[in-house]
Amino acid sequence: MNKRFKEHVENKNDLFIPFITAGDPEPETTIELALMLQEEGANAIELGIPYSDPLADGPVIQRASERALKNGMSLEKAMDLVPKMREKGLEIPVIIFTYYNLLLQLGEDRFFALVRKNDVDGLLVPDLPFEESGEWKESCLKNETALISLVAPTTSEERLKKIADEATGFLYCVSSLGVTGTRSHFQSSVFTFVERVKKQSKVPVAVGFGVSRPEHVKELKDYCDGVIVGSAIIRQVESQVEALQNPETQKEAIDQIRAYVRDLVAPFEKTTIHS
Amino acid sequence: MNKRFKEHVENKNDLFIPFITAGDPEPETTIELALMLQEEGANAIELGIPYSDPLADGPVIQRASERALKNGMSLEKAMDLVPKMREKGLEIPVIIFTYYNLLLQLGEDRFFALVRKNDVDGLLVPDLPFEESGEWKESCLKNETALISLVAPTTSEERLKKIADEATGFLYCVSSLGVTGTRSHFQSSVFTFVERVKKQSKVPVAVGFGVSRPEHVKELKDYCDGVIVGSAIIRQVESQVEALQNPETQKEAIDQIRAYVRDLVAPFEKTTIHS
Amino acid sequence: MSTIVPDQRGRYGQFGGKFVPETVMYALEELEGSLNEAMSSKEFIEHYHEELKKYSGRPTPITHAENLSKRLGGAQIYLKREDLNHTGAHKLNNAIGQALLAVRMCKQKIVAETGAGQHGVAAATVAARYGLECKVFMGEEDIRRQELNVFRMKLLGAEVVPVSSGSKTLKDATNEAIRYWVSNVEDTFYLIGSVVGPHPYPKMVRDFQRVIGDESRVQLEKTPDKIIACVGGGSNAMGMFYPYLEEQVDLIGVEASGKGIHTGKHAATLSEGRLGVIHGSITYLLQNETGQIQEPYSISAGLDYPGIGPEHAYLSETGRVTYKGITDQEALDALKILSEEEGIIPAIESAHALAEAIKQAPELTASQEILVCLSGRGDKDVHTIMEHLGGDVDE
Amino acid sequence: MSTIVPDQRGRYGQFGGKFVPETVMYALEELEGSLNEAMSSKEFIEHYHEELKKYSGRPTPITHAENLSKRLGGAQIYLKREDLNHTGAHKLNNAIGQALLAVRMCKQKIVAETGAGQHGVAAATVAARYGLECKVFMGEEDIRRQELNVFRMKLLGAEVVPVSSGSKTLKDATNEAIRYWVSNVEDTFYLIGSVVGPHPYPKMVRDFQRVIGDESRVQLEKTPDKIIACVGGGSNAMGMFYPYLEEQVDLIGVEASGKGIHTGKHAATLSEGRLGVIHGSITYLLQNETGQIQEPYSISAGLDYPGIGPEHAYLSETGRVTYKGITDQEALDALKILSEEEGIIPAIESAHALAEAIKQAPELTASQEILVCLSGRGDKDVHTIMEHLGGDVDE
Ligand SMILES: Cc1ncc(COP(=O)(O)O)c(C=O)c1O
Ligand SMILES: Cc1ncc(COP(=O)(O)O)c(C=O)c1O
Repeated sequence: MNKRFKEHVENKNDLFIPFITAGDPEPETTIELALMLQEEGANAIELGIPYSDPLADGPVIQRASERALKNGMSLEKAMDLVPKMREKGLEIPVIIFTYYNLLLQLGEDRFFALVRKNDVDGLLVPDLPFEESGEWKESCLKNETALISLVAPTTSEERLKKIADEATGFLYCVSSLGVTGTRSHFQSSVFTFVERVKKQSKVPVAVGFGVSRPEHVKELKDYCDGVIVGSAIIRQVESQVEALQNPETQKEAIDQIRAYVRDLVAPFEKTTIHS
Repeated sequence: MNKRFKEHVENKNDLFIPFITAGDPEPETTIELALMLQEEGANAIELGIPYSDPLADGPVIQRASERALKNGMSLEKAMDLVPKMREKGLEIPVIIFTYYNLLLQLGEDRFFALVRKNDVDGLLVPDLPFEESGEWKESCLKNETALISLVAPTTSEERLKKIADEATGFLYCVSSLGVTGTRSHFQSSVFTFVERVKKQSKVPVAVGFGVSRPEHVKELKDYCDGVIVGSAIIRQVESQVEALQNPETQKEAIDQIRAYVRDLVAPFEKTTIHS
Repeated sequence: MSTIVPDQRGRYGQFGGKFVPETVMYALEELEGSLNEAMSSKEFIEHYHEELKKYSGRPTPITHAENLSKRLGGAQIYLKREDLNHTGAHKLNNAIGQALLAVRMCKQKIVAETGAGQHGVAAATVAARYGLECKVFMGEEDIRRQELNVFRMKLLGAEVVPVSSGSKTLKDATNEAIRYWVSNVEDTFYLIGSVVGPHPYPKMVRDFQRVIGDESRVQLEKTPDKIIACVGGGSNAMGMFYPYLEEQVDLIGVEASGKGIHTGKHAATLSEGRLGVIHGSITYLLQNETGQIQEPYSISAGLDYPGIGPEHAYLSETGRVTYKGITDQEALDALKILSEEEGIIPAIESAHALAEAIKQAPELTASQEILVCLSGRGDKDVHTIMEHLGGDVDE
Repeated sequence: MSTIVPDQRGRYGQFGGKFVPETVMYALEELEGSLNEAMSSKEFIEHYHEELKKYSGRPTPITHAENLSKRLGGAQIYLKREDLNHTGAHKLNNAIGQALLAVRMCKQKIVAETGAGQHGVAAATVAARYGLECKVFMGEEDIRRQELNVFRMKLLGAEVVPVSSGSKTLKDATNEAIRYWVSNVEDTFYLIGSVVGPHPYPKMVRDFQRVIGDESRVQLEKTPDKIIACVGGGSNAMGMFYPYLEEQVDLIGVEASGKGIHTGKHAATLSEGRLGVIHGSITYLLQNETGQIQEPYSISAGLDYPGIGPEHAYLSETGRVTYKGITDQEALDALKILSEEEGIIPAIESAHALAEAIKQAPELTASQEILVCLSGRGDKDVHTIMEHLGGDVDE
């Protein structure tokens, strides 16, 4: 098991795993955001690779993808950002979140060469289901890279067991059917579902899709080991998109986002670096 | 047999039978034109009743129809023009040229009452073929009204015989296939056709459709007993349509048309009233 | 129905006949001779049916409009799907027949009139298929309104001749086509689009359209209780009704009453017209007091004809067929209902027949049947429907 | 063809599969189960065929394009007339099948993607017919270009949802439809319009389209020498080819090479694409170096899809089917020729197949036969053709 996962995720609870899109609006910001998120208590970063056809994502992340693509971001360039984050002090694991086609085009060998070179910790491929992931799982194991799996409320007990058995890093529970995005409340079925997953899982169980308010975190806290926050943070980025690209206002913009994040994860009562 | 036909058409040759549309551009003009045409040697007048759907007529007469309709002309009003022409000295026969629908709507009884009242001499219904004309023929005979029949180059020998046998007034030879209008030359087949008709006919044989130049008249003169001139005259009317409606220029306009007519029928070497 | 119509003179009772200039008489006689000869030729009939099958896609099915029937809570409604013919309407049945006859008569050219362009497209289609030159006369006003059909005709290689006389619409295009024919009878076949015109046209068109009714009789297990068809000139209705004339069935023809009879804006020839002559035939027609033919109105370009086929006039007079009027609005409503209930967008013409069925169905029981002739598809009308329904289509 | 495709994982050789978010896996499994159950139910199959016959008007005929064959002076060209289906293209075969399945699965809603609107119209049509709610996702750009089809869908009662993401065209509409499905799998059936998407879609669509080839085998006296079909996603081609895979016949798929391969403006997925994942399936697709999917181009909206059905990728790799490219101009020329020679205006998509037949026919003898799948009618394209041919249509 990857040492950063061991240190920051394994056997932990109150996990805060934020998602940011690489290169949104440009690479510098991504690095700064990652550092800020670590400061606010993030246990790992999901680094989203922009894609032309992000079919598991909602409109907020789609727009982030478009912004990043416009500035020439790619899977390779995104992975090259990781050492730069490390240089500036990022210690938590970085998980590459990418659609399968980008991986296929880069090729397995080149991808893992980059994983090794850039010290990448995990991989999440939303459109690579369990049945098709065998080969990639092996390579991930070989390269000490966590391959994060998703489970959904519609996942059958049998499948859940199979997925949970082979899970590494953490298990990503999709809080509701649907694409990423923010929603105002969770259905009670979500909690039953998460309990079901918890029972099977040997790794931490984090809930994602729609987590955007402190109340969400509070609600979920007792049922699972942590939350994944994507669209909610990206929406903050979007609202600061001009400011983030101006050296004079960048810091202030990041602090605005920081304030939002701090508020969001407050229910975890984290001891953050800044405090 | 109608006395005017007897006097002006029967046993005559070099017949000049002009066509004018009643009410084109307004009733007064029609009267003046009829008188002028008599002065230029006309042996009978075809008085065209304007109709919304004149399917045997070419564009020139169609437009004349439209002009006359716009001014409210009708079969009944047109027939009422005849006594006014007589008052001013018209002596030659007047033939009502009308589509069958107008007759049907007026009704046989009312039509012949008007024929008697207004001293109308003949009737020509381009869309009432021989087979359907029996009843009307009888009434025409009873009312001493000539019912003018048409024959065409495509009319079979058998039909031609039947039509010629019952012909009254004169026989109207359609010079070529087609609707009324003016053409630049006659095909030689026209002459053969006319000779064929002459052989069967007991009444004068006149050729119509397309007669518009002195040369036409000259060409036809020796083959038949006369010509019918329609579109060529209406085209003259059309070119003077403004002038004809202005009392100050009306006479001049009529004289312009007169000059054209005089030229056209010159080959007949008529002794006209004016000369 | 013991008298055989038409008689020798082409009369259906007092209706029909040949009221045409002498110049056309020869062509009509020639046509009548060739038609009789062809219709008794096994080879000709086979060829015609082969083309209907392999080119136009016949037999057209009969669709049970189950949802619609349920919604109306009365008779079962069945639709004879003439919309599934090649080019989208029943018009092609007749065009194929006449074009094959033209070829048999060694004519090189066909001429046709068109209003909305449906018959023009059918004529252009068969001209291409059977190697004939084709001229289609179309009113300038209609050319403007039916741009796409004009282009279809051109694409099919036909010449579309604009008609600027009269009201620049169908009746004038018909006049112009007849005029052209008069001048070119020797090499030209006049392909009329409905059961109108001088004898033998109404009979010929009916006989080329009766395949609609003939097929229906084979396809349906029993004779329906009512059969309904729209009537412009009346060809789809005659084609549908004719094989059923001797059967125990209510036959209902539907005219366009446009914006309502009282507005004067309609095409309700039978109810508002008077006896007269139009395009060579005695029949009912819309005309003013002195006999000038009046321009009819209907939202559907295929129904705004001021006359009606003489056989319909006869069937109306004898009472064998009942004729009703349906307004623009009723037709549009019916069109919308059928689209939503059955996934079939009918031509606005056909929607008139449907609207009448929708009125009558609730008065019957669920075991009774109404057969509606769905004469054509509505694609051609989408622009018109858009204009009329506007934004409220999904409310 | 000894291996049975697809295999258990939905793979055709290396192609196909199910590359979808975990949230959809359950729906795909449910679909696969229901599909297998339905396809082995005599009642379901009968109902499907009954609807094809009585609603869509099948069997569609095969027309011998005699004039065209003569003009080309080579093989006899036969046209499988999918243009005569209700709504005007082969798309309805599949839509009927899937909608009946949706009903069988007790889904109340269907969702579909559409580009030109043909599949959207088919989906809206079956939704109306079978009482389902219907949402059609369509790119904003396509909504603008295909106004009439948008209105047809609305008239049929469907909701057309504008897609403003990405390039605002078909691929984005597909993404959006999948997204919607992901969020609503419980009551919603995703009705895909071609042999694309995750397993079992490519197989299901093929099996609902194979009626094209199955009928052809019955209708033609002998197996033709060549069979040609256009390929967008590839459903009409798969439907046509599949029953002939084991026969001695050249099978030729035709992709759109647009303005020419060298211009980069084309949709020639097989010749220019690379292996990748699109809409849940591994296949060839047009993409840039790093794997971003590229917007394809073709004059025909139905062919400009950046991917291709996985079974085609497989048949190309095994060499059983040959794939060719036809440019916009060649397709337009073919469209014009068929219109003028046979009176059939084909869809521009179908004209691509025809253009290839026109190229190949002269190399064969008059006793050889080419069967072309005429996948749809050209009425929907008249606007596009007008723009491209402009005034010179009658020269
Ligand atoms: C679809 C459709 N139905 C009906 C008609 C009316 O013609 P008819 O009464 O001759 O069937 C037309 C005429 O264009 C038409 O296109
Ligand atoms: C008429 C027609 N042909 C072909 C196609 C291409 O689709 P496919 O390759 O799935 O047959 C379309 C798609 O819209 C179409 O409308």
